[in-house]
Amino acid sequence: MKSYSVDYVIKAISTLLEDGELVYIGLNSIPSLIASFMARDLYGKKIRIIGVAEASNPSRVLLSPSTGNPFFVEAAPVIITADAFDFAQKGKLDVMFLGPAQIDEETNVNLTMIGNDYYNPKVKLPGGAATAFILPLSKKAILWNLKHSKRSLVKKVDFITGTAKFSNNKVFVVTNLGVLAYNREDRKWHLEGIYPFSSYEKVVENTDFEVKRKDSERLIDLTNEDLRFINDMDPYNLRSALETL
Amino acid sequence: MKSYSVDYVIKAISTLLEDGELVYIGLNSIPSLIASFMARDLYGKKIRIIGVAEASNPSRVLLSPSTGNPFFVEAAPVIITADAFDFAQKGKLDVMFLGPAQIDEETNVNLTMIGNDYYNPKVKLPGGAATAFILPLSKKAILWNLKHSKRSLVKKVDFITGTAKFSNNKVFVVTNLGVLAYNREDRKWHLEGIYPFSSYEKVVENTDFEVKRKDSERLIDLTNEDLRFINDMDPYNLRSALETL
Amino acid sequence: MESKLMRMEEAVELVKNGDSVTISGISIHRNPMAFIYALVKRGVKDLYFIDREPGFGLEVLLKYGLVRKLRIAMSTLEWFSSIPRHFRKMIEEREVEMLEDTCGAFIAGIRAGSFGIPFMPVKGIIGSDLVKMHEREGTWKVIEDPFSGEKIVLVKAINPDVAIIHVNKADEEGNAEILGPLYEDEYKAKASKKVIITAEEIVPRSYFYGRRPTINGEYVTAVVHALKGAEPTSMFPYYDADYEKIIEFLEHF
Amino acid sequence: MESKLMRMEEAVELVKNGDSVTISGISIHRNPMAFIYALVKRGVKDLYFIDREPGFGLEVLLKYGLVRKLRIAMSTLEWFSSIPRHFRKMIEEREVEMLEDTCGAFIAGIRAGSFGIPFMPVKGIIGSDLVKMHEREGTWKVIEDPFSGEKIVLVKAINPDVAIIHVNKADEEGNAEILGPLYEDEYKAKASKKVIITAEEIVPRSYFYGRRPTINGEYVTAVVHALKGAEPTSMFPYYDADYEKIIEFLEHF
Repeated sequence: MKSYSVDYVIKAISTLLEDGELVYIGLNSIPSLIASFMARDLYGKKIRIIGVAEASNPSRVLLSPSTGNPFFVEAAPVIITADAFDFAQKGKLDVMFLGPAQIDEETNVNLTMIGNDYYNPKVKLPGGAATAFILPLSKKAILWNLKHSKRSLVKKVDFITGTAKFSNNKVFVVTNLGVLAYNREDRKWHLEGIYPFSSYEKVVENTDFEVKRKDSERLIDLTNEDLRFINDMDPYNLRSALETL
Repeated sequence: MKSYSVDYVIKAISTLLEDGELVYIGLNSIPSLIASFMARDLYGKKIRIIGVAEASNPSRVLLSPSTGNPFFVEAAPVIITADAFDFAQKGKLDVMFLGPAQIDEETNVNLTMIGNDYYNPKVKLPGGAATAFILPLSKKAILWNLKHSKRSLVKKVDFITGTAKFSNNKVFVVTNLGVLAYNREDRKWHLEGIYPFSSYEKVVENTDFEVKRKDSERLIDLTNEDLRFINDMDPYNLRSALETL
Repeated sequence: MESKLMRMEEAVELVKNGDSVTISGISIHRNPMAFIYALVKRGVKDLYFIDREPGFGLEVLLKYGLVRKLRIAMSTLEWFSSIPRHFRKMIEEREVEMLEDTCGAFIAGIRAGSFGIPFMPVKGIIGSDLVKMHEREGTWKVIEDPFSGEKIVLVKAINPDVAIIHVNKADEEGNAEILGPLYEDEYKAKASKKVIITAEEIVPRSYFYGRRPTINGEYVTAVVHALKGAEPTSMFPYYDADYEKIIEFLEHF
Repeated sequence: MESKLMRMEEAVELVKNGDSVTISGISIHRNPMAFIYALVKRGVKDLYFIDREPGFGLEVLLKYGLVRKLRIAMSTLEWFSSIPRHFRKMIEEREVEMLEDTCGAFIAGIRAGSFGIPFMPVKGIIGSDLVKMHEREGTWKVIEDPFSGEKIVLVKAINPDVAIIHVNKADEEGNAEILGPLYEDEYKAKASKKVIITAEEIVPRSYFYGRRPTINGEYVTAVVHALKGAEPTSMFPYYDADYEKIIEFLEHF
């Protein structure tokens, strides 16, 4: 079965989800959408899925060009985004996914703009959406980025759209090269998982900040069942448009 | 047709309502409920009636022991109390009715307790409900009291449940003896209306604060049509229980 | 799907001595009476009762001695009893303490509680003697609005331990629908640490597909099937208040 | 009953040059496109566009030069165009000014606007560079929570001049029902000075008897019948987004 590098990102995200978690999926968030359903429906994790589509734990859905597809509520009650974000304010939102263009060594993330002047950006990014608000509030923040490089995993972001620096939550970065976890004791990023085609060295080579090595990283690989699940959920191969390998 | 003194209070209140007003009716508020429907449906004033029953401008209703009767919404959309009170915060609630036990010369009102120690009341009253919040916010506050005496229209209330002192709104008192209007220029209550059985002198005799006299008070009298309307709306004579004459 | 459906006897065990509780409805309308009678039977004590405009349900709780303190804007049985008798007697005899609230401030506090924010501003109120009581209690503060400089009351978030909400329909997950007037019941459920839904009817989850329940199951701890569960208070559109039973209750003071 | 029903051509006259406007929906879902196309045809300018997560509707307004300034948390066409092209180009070329918001703060501000209170606190955010931009703009302030002493962001009330909300059903008074996802559309309508409802279907007032409309008529200025009024964005449950038309729009950059 044909696989994309994004499929490894999907698998990696799904392994980070745990029983009992309430997870929120925002707009433009294909990897986290597939990963959450995979965690719930393929791996049987007892999570509840909500999100910008405002569906309360919908039955399995097909991927469409919008991860906010309102038709997700065809077989689910509606739970509005304001309610979901109120959970975040109460410390009851367990997992939030964000897709920043830049992430730095202090857990600062940038989805606002590339350049050094907010009022005169070199590249205007889509905007942080919930980032500033929710990155410090969700118990577990999963940051995904499909272009792991020294331009995306940077020493210092161009603009701090949001930060988990003043929070005590768990923060992960999942990229096309592996999984990093932020350690609040030494305030460093630690490599937690790699794929068959990546390695600690390759991650270090492509990261602008220091990455610590654990005794042994998890190897995250795709099974045929994983691929079948992903393809079933994305019959039109929409995720191929995200492909960067 | 038999009439009660409360019928004069009802008529007096209905004459204070004007075209274009949004009026709110709370709990335990029989005179204002009948008066509002009378203003709208007998006198054709273009007012909208909302209230604690959460009905948006319902068709004419029958009086029952609760002015919050939920069956008012049988022929009306629901508009919740929180929404109505948000209108008050925006300065868009025109008329509010309150039934205080004491009213004083500064527009302070008391629905909390009789006595001089909040923590040890001589008489516990039902509580101010919306009073503290809404008395200064509604554009026109109509205070009704069916026992006009020196014990109810007092120099200084025992407890300031709420006050219009810091507001610039219109405040009226409608009692079983007549209608007083608060004048913000001289900060005095002026007699504005009397009934066939009352007079300026009778009002002064029964009021603990100064009451100014206008050149001529309005005479508020009941017509047969008024009485028929009131009796139609209160076929069980529930209002007779409020009778104090 | 996780079912939260349980028997009334199990659900009342969720309320503990000393809990702060809030209930659905107002006056003589949609009070969770079946639950309240079950709670009386079980007999918890020292409840801190928080509500806007309660009536019948509170009188029953007071009569049987379950309540230590009140935070309400008013209690009334309206035409039946403008000042409810147990309410009046127990406060005058200082058997029960009362922090009087005002509707707009209660709504601000319960909204803050339901949104997960620490406080919310509310207009009006300035000049009321209630400000002193609440400042003493730590529930309100008067500040200068940092944007305009004007004085304004801040209400600290209200987060009751338990909300008991009687609804028309609920599913086993706790998704619930209230027909007719809603009062602040959505906010009460969202703000409370435990939420007990009593429902006239249990419906399948699919009843809520494609639309927003009045209360989402995400907030709910327990669901109890309670047919006629508001009697003798009213339940729109199923039944009116039972005036005779209310009068009978009042006569047995 | 006062009828607020009017033709699209009359309703677009309610939007004035320089107005702040907010629209219904998100991304490629339930945008009031029929109204937006009519507005483009009429040609107002210098709009201050306020929203949480707009997409297609905003791109059309930008393309035809109606917008001077944005206050949004993100603009995206997702799979079609992660960073929408007019949005990116006009900001990079400084033709349009942008105040970036963040979802929770937008919700706090629009709630404050809809409740008639001057501001609302919101958690999180502290440490974001957005704080500086908003403090400069006068839209946020960081204060110490007077109850706990902790730092917290206050968001000033957001009260747009006009909200344009596309709904499933509305009556002539403006009572409106939205099926499926609601986003902040109820708050947008409550917070705005003028509210224009465009509706797939006009229903009699009795449709809303006994239940709460998503938006009460009390808030509404105008009602326009607009069948397929969200196309090419989606309208649950009637029609999905028209992907081909969206691609066609993007190809004619």
